[in-house]
Amino acid sequence: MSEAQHSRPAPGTVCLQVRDLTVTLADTGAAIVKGVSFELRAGKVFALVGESGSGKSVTSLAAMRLLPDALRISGGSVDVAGQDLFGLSEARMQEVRGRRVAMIFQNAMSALNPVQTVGKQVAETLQLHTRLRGAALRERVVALFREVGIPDPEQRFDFFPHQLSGGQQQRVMIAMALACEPDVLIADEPTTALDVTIQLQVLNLIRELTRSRQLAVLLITHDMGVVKNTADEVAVMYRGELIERASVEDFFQHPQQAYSQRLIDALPDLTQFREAAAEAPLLELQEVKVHFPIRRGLLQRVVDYTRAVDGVSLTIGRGETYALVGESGSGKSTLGRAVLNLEAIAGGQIRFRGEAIEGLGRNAMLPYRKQIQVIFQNPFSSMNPRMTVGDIIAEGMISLGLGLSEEARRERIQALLQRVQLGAEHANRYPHEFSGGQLQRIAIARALAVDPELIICDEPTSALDVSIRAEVLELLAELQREFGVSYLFITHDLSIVPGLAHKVGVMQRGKLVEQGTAEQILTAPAHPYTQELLAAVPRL
Amino acid sequence: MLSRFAALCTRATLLLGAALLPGCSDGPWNNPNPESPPGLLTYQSVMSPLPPKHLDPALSYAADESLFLMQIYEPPMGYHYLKRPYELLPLGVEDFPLISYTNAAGEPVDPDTEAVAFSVYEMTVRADARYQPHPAFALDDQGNPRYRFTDPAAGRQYRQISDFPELGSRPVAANDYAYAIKRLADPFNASPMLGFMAQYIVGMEAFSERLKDIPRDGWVNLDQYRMDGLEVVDERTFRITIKGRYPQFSYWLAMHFFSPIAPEVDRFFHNPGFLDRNLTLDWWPVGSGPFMMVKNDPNSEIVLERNPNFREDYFPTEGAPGDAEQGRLADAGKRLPLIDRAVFRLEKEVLSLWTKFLQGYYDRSGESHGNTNRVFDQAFVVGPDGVELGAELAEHGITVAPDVKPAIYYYGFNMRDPVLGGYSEERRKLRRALQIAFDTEEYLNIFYKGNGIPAQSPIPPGIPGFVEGEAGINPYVYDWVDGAPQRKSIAHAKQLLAEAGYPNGRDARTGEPLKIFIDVQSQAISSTSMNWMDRAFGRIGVQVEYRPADWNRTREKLLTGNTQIFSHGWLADYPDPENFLFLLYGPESPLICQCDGANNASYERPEYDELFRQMRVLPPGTERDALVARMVELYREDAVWLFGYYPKDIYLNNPWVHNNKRHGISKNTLKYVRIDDELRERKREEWNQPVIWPLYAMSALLIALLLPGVIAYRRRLRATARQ
Amino acid sequence: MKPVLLWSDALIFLLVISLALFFWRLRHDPQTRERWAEVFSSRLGMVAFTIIAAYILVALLDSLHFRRALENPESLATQEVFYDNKVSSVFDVLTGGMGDRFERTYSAPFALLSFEKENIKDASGRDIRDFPPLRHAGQHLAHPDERTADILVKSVSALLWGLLLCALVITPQWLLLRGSALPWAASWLTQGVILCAGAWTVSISHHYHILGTDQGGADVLYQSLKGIRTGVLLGTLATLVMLPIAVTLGVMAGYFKGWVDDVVQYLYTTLSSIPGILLIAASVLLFQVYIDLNPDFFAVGMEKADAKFIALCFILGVTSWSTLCRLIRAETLKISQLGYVQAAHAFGVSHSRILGRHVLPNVVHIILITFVLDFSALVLAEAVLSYIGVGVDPSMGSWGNMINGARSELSREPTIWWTLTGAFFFMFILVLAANLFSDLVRDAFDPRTSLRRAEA
Amino acid sequence: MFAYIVRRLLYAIPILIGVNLLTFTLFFVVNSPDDMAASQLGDKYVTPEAIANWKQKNGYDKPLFLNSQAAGVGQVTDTIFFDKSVRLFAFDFGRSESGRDITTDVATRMWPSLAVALPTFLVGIGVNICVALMVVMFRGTRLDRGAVFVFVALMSISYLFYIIGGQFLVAKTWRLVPISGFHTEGQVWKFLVLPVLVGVVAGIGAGARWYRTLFLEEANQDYVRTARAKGCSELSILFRHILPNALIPILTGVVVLIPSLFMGSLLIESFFGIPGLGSYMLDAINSQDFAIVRSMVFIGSILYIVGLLLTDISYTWADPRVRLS
Repeated sequence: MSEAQHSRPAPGTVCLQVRDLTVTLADTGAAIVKGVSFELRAGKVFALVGESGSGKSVTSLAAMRLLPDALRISGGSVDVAGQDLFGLSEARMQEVRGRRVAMIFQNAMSALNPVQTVGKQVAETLQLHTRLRGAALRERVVALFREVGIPDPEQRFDFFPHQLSGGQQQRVMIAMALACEPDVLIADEPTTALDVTIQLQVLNLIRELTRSRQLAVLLITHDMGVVKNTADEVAVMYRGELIERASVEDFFQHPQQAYSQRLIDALPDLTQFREAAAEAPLLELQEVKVHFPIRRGLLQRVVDYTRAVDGVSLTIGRGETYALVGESGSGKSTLGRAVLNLEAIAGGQIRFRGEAIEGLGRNAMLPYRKQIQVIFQNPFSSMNPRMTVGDIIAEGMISLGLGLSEEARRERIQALLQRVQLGAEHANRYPHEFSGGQLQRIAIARALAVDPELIICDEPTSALDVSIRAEVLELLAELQREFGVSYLFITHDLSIVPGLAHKVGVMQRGKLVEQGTAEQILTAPAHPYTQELLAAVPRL
Repeated sequence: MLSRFAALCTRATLLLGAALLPGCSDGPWNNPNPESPPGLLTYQSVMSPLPPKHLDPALSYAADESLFLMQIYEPPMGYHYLKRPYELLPLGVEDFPLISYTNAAGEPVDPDTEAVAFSVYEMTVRADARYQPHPAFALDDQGNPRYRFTDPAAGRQYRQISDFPELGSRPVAANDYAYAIKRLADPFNASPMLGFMAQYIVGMEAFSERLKDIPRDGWVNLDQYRMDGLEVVDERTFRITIKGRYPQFSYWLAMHFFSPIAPEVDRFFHNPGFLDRNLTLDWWPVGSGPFMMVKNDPNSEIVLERNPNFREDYFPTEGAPGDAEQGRLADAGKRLPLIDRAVFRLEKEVLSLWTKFLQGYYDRSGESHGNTNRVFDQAFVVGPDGVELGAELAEHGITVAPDVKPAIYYYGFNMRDPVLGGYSEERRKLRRALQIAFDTEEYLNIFYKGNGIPAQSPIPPGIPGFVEGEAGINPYVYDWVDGAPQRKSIAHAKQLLAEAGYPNGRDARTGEPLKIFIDVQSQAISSTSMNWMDRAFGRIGVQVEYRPADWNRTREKLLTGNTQIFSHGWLADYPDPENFLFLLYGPESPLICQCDGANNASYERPEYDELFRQMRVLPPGTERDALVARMVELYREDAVWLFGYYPKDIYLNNPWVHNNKRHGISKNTLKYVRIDDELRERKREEWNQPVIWPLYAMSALLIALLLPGVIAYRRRLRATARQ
Repeated sequence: MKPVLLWSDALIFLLVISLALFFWRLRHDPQTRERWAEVFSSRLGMVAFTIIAAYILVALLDSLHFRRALENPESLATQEVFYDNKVSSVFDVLTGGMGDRFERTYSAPFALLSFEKENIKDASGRDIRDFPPLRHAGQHLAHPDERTADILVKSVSALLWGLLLCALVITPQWLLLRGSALPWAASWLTQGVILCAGAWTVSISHHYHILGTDQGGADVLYQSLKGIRTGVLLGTLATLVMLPIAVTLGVMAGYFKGWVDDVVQYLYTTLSSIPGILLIAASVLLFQVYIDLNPDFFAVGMEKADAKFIALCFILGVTSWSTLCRLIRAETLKISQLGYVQAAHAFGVSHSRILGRHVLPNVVHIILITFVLDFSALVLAEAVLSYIGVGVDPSMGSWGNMINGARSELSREPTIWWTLTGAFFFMFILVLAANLFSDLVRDAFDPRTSLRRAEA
Repeated sequence: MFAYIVRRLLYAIPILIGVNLLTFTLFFVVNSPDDMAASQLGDKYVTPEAIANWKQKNGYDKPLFLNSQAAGVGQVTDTIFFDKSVRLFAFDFGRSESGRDITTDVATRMWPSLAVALPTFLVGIGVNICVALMVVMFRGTRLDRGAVFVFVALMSISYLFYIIGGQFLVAKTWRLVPISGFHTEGQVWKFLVLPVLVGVVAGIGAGARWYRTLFLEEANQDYVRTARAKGCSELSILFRHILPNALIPILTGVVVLIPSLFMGSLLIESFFGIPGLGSYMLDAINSQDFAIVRSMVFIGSILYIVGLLLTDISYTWADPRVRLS
């Protein structure tokens, strides 16, 4: 174990210093990261915050000299223990990586080699940098697994990544990073792909290890909640530049930049709720079930069913927003599709304005299609890239036979675009010319085009950056006030519920475990699962 | 690091070389032939392009197949190896058949009278003719056949003939010849000879009818059934009775169809389960000839070995004029065969065949085809002084054996065609114009390297009725100029065309251009030859259209007469003008006989047909020659065929092969071949020294390709993030 | 003169017109424009495209067929016009009768004498055996030694003509496109080289056989050039034929799933499990028989050869649709799960409209990629099929037939290398250009590769 | 897994029936049984009786698909199609039109095919992977672009030229190996060197280019970045991370070919005179021997289906994420 025993740096010493780091595109020379400087200290978590494309990940990769071929380091330096990493030869650099500076990545599932057992992958790091071999090596890996909280580490050693849950995968990544006791840990959005409850556990682990091992951690994230819970120091990155740097306390209390303020504002305010409007029920679900068959055996007979939605009952009133909250795989999206009659239901009833609409045929469903519309999660895939925005919005109007003349249609499209804060001239453009936020506005316009009474919003904001998320949510709320439309809002993120929903339902494994007004659920959750979800929500 | 790598490469190359070299020490690297057993003088040859399909003498009817059959079987009659014109000799029997003539009642009559209804051929088997050693003749202690199974499982361990440990033999009996003829008649065998021979051999048809309905389960002993025209007089004597007079029958007796078949051999191959392992008479011929088959792998080779029981047979002591001078009698009087073993390897690609021949791995360029006409045409040129070899071949000492088969290839007119057919003078002129326009000499020069003789008549050289010199030319197409035939001028052809009503190739009445249609077999024609023909006829303003089709479709067209100009060929079965002139005999037209007749031109001229009927039964002689001459004249007058040529095959022989004279008809010439093994070894060694430097060059190239990679990798490892 | 429209002519022009229309319609689609711009933004892409375009141009010129009128002899009373049986093309005219200058048999490139000795009469009338002079090579030379100088002089003047031609062709392009961001200069350079080479070829071929002659005395260069039409047409038409089948079945299977999918999968698994070459051989034989049985459908031999050619394209298409079908099925499966198809369902858009507006336009890139990828494969396949004996009709010039016919010529001593070289050169250039171009097209249009670039 | 294999094999039956029906139809649109008889009997003295005899002897004297004379099921079963197909499913290929037992022929000719195809296949994959790995190591550099151009140029050359060129240079001009041929007595390898070399060289262009794409795709995956962040060297990334992962798509393309190695290569075998199944097929096409063509199609289809099955099974081996059910 001699390799592992090197002296830990004293708390607070600078372990990694970045000076004037500049990264440019190899072909055009455009700067992606412009003169960024900061330092990491032992035992402290330094959070680098910014939205997608701000250059925060590039900064971390550049520090490790792991940039893709298209990018080039064109200036600055990175010092680790007095050594300039940029001046080392590639061969020497390989000794630094994993040994002195380790890194964990965003999506553990794809960051782990899918065809190697996790144990071997962790062991490889040790093999590269220490002389451990054989049984001792295995023992060390198992010990690491135990340290990062992987249950049954002996067995898990021989598991492949896909056999582990998302949280466990990220723990393996952490174990791999920590294997050679590096001084510096760079964590690039380590929790983004995880469910909220798991997120919290992983962050706590990182936090703990920072203290116990005196690591200098660079935490890269877009989530202010994570920053607040984990970091000691914060830096905000915007378009390749560090625009603000402060300690966590200072930052949240006195942000210097307007942009920082916007980021902070995006955190939920668990004190303001919308009152449930006691309107007549628009949509009623009774004991709705959606089952997917499981086929097995020689003849592929149906032996069992996956109960994706298992007896859900809920009611949405006119002009009301119902937030359906749950983690991935809980069946919330399936329920949405069932309401749209895109999924056959195995039992129960769906009533729209008192009329049963479940199991209606394609044509019988048509009148209701006008009234129930949908907005999908991924704005990029929900628009046909080969159609202009105008055509996309017009499609529903044409196929649902609104009976508008071409002229009228064009005017309506322009009005809708303006209503969602886009220009009328955008009608002739193609989807790929827009940003995610803009596309989601177009999706809203498309849904509105046929004057629906109910819009099913299937995670409409989860693909968006926080600042844009707020804008879209605001727009939705405005439209509700204006047109009196109801929303079935499907989300995994409890934090956006306040200020949006009148009622909340929490789904777990196909069942609605708890429902009530937003205030009830967020202030006095009854079900343990709800409590767990709530605990993961960052607050100010 | 680099130097270490280079050292490694060198060592690897050396090791590889060391591994390869010992394997190559026993001869040139590129020797494609398997080692032949020591002590056996082996003749290396080739079968090309396809292996034989049938080796049952009753079934086979292809030159490639009789190449093997005629070494293994001995039919009653044969040909003299050297003498020309071809001379018939007794082969399996002691003497020429004794022919007696009878009337309808079976009483002997004078051969020259009208009363002759039957001819009886009596022959006596040679006393020393014995079958090759074969398991079918093996007997157990009780004298019963050793290998006779009732259960398919019993003989399962035998997969080929060499698997049978016990062999036997016996003398050839007269009954074996009778048995063979009965096999021809057995409809189950579907012999190609049945339909034809049944016209002549008495009782064959009835015999065939009778056997049609008998139950078939395994072997049918044909000895139980009687054929009227067959009589086994004693152990060694048998008689065949044929209808009327048919002088050509003796020739047929020289073909493999009439080879003796031992009934016990037939019985042997009908053992249950043998068929499934390809143990059949069709695959393993058993005969009394000079060689026997020891291996038959149609996918790679057929091996013949000397038959130890072969009768006493000697190299002829006299030959045709000039043979002695050319050393062809050097082996006169030697006991045959002169080699111990012959290997025929399958060779489909001509390039390989040619290369291996030049490298000395094949003793001859081919067996049943010289392979020279189209493929090796570069090997030689036919000049004024005969065949001239190319430089490389001459240097190798390769010898040339030309072979003019009794065969003719021709393009015929359909005489019933509304445009080109008919017997009016105008139509004749039209056809003659086309005949003149088709410059056969140039055609042969370009596409056959001059290896063919333009046909002046349907009768090829070497056959009675072929006339050489000025008297032999077709006066409608050729003039005799300066001692050689000269094709008439294009102007003359145009003139004829105009007289026929097509001035400048345009119909005098409508102005429509004359277009002729040629049916060709799609596999047998190249675009270059089509281009050539376009130009040839273009000279007299005639346009050509081709109608290519595969063989089945072409055949159908011929049978239905749905053709204008067609291509065809005929390889004679025996050296008699009758076998050629029947190609123009009216009743042979498919349209008349409603059969697969040979007169595809549907030429019908009563005078010709009458002459043919007379000529057919006449013995050779001046009377017959006169009839033949008149028939040829009629053919020329009516211009029945567009053109024809007698194919000439050139066989090339490596210098160590002797007795290379080709026999146009008989195939049983392998026994005369002599090999100078010592010369062969020496020459092969000499001609096949490998060129080594490319090996080094390739290794160097490989290293040169690797180098930049290694250098770049090292550079990358040394790189820093700063430029 | 009487124009002859062969089926393949009609199809190729149809193809060209429909492609032109297709691009005309897509000209506003910014994504497509962007991708094409990407393809053409590389110099290699420009060069490859220019070469392919030159081949296609030759193929098109060679597809304008006609029959010459025969002059009626004066003696003839009729005024009716009759036509030559031989079909010529505009390309034949442009090459200046290169194909009509036959020799007797083989001759080497730029040779003055035949390759083979012949019995000829010398000046004094004696029979001697020597290499006879060629009929159409170096007739204008007073002495054989002048040949090299003559070729040089003629080359220079031909190149001057070529440069003039270049000026004529390239100047308007330059005026039109000089502001473009695309590397047109590369294309112009290629055009210049092609034009000069063309001018040189046509002018020299009047005096020499540039690539010699083949066994029948036909000009090898001319044959190689005639092979262009066959190659280009086969490469395009075969894919064209299979497109409707593959696209329809693939889209239906991926969109409707269920039993439709089962049936389509069964069909293509069955078809692709048969060894391709056997299927092709059997089908080709079948068509051959059909054509042989119905000779009356075809007025001239060329039409028959053409029918066989179309049949071959058809067969190659039909036997190879399964790959494209499979790709399209998979892509459709993916697309039908995407938000915009789901949204369309939610809007109650009809199946046909979803297929037409949402699915089809989004699988076009697969079709395009398959089209360019298959092109070179088909050109290469033609040679192999000709070897097996199920290729294009022997009367129709093709590289495969040339190679097949010239296989054994290499073993001659001295070697006859020019037939193989001619076929090899023209085939190699086309296939290379097509392969390079298809690489670029795939890089630009394949979402997987473009995704990769976006990440980088 | 077992259930999966059985199910796949059951699914093969309708495919094989379809294949058989198709070949049968194709062949008999071209040829009538009379044609077959005529071409087998040769070109002289072919009488209608001989044709009838031949048809009876070889079982072609029944209707093709539907026997209207027979009763009940016999309408379908008493036909040439049924007779010939049922036997195929029992792997009884019967006799070729020339009378040889096809099963025996196939069994003997399979090995020479394999002797050429297997080394070509293995050496080819090995060489292609090595070349591709080397090129991938230098992705984005001029070396990479140059190599890709060379690959494209190599694959733009017709296979025929490789063969003709190889024979001309190596065998004819340099006399290093026999130009063609095959026999099992003695040094078999000397016949295999050239065909294998030609096969490998001809395959480098397409193969290495394809593998390069696969490797590049993997090289851009996240786990490669992880490995690099661990401090793996470029070589160990290539061999320990990229290669095992790229094996998965390689397997799809490659394993399906393994069974068809038995079928050999049409061109190589006929040029090099290898008595394998490839040349067997070519001869059968040329001589229109239906029995052989039909059997080979059948065998080919079975091998293809087995190949698909093997591909699936090899997936489970290469990719732990895949399980068959």
